[in-house]
Amino acid sequence: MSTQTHSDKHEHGGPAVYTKTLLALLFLTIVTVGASYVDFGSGNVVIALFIATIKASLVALFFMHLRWDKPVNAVIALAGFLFLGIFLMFDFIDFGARDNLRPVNFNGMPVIQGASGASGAPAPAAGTEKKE
Amino acid sequence: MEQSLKFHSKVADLPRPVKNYLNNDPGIWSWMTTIDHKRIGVMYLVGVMSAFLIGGIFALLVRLSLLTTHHTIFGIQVTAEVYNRMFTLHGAIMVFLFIIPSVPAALGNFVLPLMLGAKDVAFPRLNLASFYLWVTGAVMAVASMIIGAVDTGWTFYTPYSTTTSGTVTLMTMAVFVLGFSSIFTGINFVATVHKLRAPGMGWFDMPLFVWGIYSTAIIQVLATPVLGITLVLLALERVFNIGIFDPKIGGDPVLFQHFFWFYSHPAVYIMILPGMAIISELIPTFSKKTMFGYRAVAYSSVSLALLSFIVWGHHMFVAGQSQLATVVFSALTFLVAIPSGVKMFNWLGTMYKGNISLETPMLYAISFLLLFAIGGLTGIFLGTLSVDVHLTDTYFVVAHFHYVMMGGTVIAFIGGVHYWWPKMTGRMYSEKWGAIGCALVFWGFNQTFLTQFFLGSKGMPRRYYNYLDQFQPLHAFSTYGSWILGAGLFLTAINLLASLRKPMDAPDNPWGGTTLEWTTSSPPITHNFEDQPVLERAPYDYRPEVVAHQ
Amino acid sequence: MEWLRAMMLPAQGSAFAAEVDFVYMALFWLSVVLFIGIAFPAIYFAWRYRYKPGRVTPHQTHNTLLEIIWSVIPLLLCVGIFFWGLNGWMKYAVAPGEAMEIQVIAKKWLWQFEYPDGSRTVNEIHVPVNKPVRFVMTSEDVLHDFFVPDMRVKHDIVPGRYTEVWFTPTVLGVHHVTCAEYCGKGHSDMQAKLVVDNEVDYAKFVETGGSEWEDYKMNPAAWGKLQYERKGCSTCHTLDGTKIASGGPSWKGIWGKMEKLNNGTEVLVNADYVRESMMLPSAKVVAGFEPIMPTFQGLLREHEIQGLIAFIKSLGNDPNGGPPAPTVLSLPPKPDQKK
Amino acid sequence: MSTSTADLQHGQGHSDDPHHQHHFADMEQQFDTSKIGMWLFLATEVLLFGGLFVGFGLMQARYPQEFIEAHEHLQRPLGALNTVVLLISSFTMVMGVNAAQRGDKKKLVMFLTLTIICACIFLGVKYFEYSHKFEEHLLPPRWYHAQATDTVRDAQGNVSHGYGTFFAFYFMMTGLHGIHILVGIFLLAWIAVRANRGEFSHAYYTPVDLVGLYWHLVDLIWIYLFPLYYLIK
Repeated sequence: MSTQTHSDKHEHGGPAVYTKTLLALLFLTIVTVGASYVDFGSGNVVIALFIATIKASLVALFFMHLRWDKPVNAVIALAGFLFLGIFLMFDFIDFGARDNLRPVNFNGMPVIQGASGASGAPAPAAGTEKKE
Repeated sequence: MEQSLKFHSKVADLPRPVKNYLNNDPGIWSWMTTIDHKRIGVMYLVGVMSAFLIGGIFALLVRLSLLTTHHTIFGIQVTAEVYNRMFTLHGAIMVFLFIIPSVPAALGNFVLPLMLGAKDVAFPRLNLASFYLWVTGAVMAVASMIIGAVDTGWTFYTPYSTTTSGTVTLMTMAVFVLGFSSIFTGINFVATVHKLRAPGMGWFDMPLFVWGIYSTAIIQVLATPVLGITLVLLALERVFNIGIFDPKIGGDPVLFQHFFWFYSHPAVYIMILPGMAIISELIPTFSKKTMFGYRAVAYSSVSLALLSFIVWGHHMFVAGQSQLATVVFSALTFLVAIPSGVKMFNWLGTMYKGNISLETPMLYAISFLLLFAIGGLTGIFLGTLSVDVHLTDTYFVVAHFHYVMMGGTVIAFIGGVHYWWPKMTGRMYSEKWGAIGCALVFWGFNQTFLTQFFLGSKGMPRRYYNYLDQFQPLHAFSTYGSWILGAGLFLTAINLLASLRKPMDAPDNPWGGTTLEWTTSSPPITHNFEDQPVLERAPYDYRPEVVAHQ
Repeated sequence: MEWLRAMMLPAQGSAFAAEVDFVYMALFWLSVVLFIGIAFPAIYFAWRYRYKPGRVTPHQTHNTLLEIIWSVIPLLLCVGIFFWGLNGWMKYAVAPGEAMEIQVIAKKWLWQFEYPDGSRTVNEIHVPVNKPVRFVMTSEDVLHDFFVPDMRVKHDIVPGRYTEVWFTPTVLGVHHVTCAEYCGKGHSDMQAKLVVDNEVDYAKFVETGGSEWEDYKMNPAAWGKLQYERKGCSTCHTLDGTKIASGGPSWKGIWGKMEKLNNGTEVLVNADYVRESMMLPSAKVVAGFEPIMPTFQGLLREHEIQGLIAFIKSLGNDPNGGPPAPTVLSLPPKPDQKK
Repeated sequence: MSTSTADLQHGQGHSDDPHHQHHFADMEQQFDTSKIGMWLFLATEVLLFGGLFVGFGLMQARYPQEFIEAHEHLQRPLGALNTVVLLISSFTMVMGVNAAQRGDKKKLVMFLTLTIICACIFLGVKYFEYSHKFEEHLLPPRWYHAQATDTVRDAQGNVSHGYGTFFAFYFMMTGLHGIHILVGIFLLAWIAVRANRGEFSHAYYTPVDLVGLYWHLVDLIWIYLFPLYYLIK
């Protein structure tokens, strides 16, 4: 008796909803590939990740049933992404505020052209030519 | 014995059941394949105690070789390589094999379902799998000691760890496996707390031990995977030179520290939160008084768990992270003081006007209050930027984290073992020897580590095989303390083990506890309770009318 | 309370050290007060409310006002301490612009220091008193950490990057430098001496460039080769006869040669000419080269000039007909493990 | 599913279902608990992959030019194809779960088989991509061979380590993802066999649901991998 109602309660969505979700996902894939051919500068990353997040949300909400599921599961899923976000954010607080992200000249490590010109001597023997 | 029965509940015990979880299904095979959370908890207890023994022996050897500047142990010369391996193994074993699984996996496994009035944890087979992963990790870690050697320190800092010889790769894989053991325990406990509470038990009717273990489990689930991937990256860097941590091929060693501490700082709370959780049980039980500020303590556990994720950079103030990151992490670090303080004050508030009896577990609880206070207050020194620059990477840090880890978690763990020992084994231990053991541990611990605060602020760097002559007297004093500490722990272990030779004599509720585990027999039957318990009152309610009703 | 500070903390080698110590001592007394505030009630309650059969305990579940008080007061305290620590730390983090710069190269397991004039010392630094010194540090292998307890400063040294630390020493004499980041077998032996000199002694140190050259007294050509590498000669002058674009003539086989100058005259390459070329490089420029060499007047010490002359001499005579060039003298063992 | 634990107990169960484990009050509680457990596991997967994403992001900040040039060596059409294949497999998976909920054994087996086929196509395409990388020596720093298009070089013409680092991350992330696909194929096959034996019904289909969640997560991770590796400018 209870098993019957229980299974009814868990049956969500249905083929029509899933098909629409798939079509939306495929459409967004085309959009994101298309957008990558247009140059928005640094906006490309933002657009690509924004579309990816929409797609991921569609998968989570409909394919993974979060839309109908107990809220606790959604909280767990969001917690995963939230703490990933914390990890990412604080690492970028560090990296973003560093003077120089590139490794300095080191034991035959290639010097990067441009900023410093071609000074090829390795750092330990050439501490004097440190760039500020 | 008489004394221990003074709180014995007014309702007489039912006759002790003939079959309990220990003798229900005898034979080594039935233990090894058991999915009973109590048996798994006991197996974990045996396992982590063995690890504690090995780690403790290394600790004593490290202290012994620091006794004089001659670096000899019983006349045998200790070289710098051997010394480095010893402190690495001491750290790695104590952190990954002992403290992290100690309270959650050993005591938590045994007690948590009982406290919730559940028959088992949510996923019993996953629980067993978690135990065998722990065993696998332990075997790998021990194998890496025997086959080769690891001399990186337990933190595996790159590029030293990517360039040193030895079995570092095997050790990192061991820790990887141990990490998954921890993750599975965490998943199990979160699901158990969410779904298997006894009828009538709302979130704020849960014992505070459950709140602590639940907060711990959240960290285990959300932080440990990052440790896993960090160690995989480290192993790949060693084997394939992928160029992420090793500066010789363009990597960034500071990035490794970010990855490592994103796990390992929360891991500090995986270690201390369960310790606090035990104290939150011991203090109301032995004060015979309602827990003061129950909700505040529960919230402080959860907020500590969450805060633990945003302060990891305080391990890296002088490591080469950007100055902005240093300032941000220092500011956030101070927030940790608030919930820690709230817990401390509420424990004292619970003792106020209580009816305090100083059984062995309560002696450990009071020791915890004093030692953790020192551990917490010295943390303020290290969070303060200008002072930290001088103190970090010195013995001050060593002393600080031993006060928190050993003086906090391990003291609470031993207190917890004494508290639940009658429930686990059905036997009472000698109160007299328990108290003497506690006193020796307290004295020895302080002599060993209080000394090291002075060594550190004087400028003695950590992980030093050799030291200036001016530090010798303090080092010697610390080493003498470690012998007293070792003796205290040895005595405590003997006292507990000796009780196993007696017939079962423990009542169901020797301490007058109010949580559900005391309502079943000692030791419990295999499926925990004869009838599904239904919660009718909040925990720690010591009003006479309620206790009489018990 | 000075005796207490002296008992817990090392000697104060700088004004910054005194500032750090003040915060440290303040935190120490705060901790003592707070510890008593926790330990006294814990022990007093355990005695005062010790177990008595039948005693009824009050049913105090919570007190919101108390919870707020003991959350907010520590919070305010912590905010204050944070800014106090930040205030001191800013001084540590930002070096004054006029600071003298010393390069530090850490490697397993020694310290190498390089001064602005290119002279080097190993495991011993001399700095002038009351002048800010900035250390720009990098590592050749693994992480190290430059820790000067008396100055209360410390910073990790990261391979592949430069990190910095600075202080203004105010106390003459020897201070201890020690490695504070685990770096393997010789970690605890990675020590150096920081010698804070008065003006006279420091001037003397600058004049002699430390004691390193004494190791080369028996082999001036090798000493000269070291200067050739350190002082930047190698940027413009090769040793194999080739010519560097917008550089100077190669040193191979020029000793004793008659060089054509760009004013049409000739000059014999001997000790006098080599010395003059370093001090007044534009005076006699070899034909085919631009007068672009900077003067090394004041940048080279007498023993370094002599070493360079010996080195050029060792590179041999005119290859076209002169006697065979003597082989370059091999270097003596590096003074690596010198303490 | 083992029922030995239930057998040990004396009539505590409230359900006759053989899948019911003794420590749950009823099947619904058991189902919800399994789901919470699975979601917790998925959260750990997010953070496991997350570590690599963070590492990738930071290394990209470090070597922006190298990463852009290196990503041109990835075949965008193949990446797009794989994205479509995985999206379709996710669709067939959810249809399979739907069939299981309705107790439609035939459709369940069919959709599971389709999902496995999609997974195999994905791995096949990946195989072609990998072998192309190996032929061109587009590999981690230790084995990376300089390409004509690499512009970030030092005075001696050595290329920056950033190129190799890009491919180190490429192989680690797609490799870890590929391992998950492989595990997924085994899980799907196991479920399909059990479904074929008629072990699932509208009353008990927990394993199908859980494997479904796992499979969608694998898809979800690819949704982020695809633009980060193939499309970023």
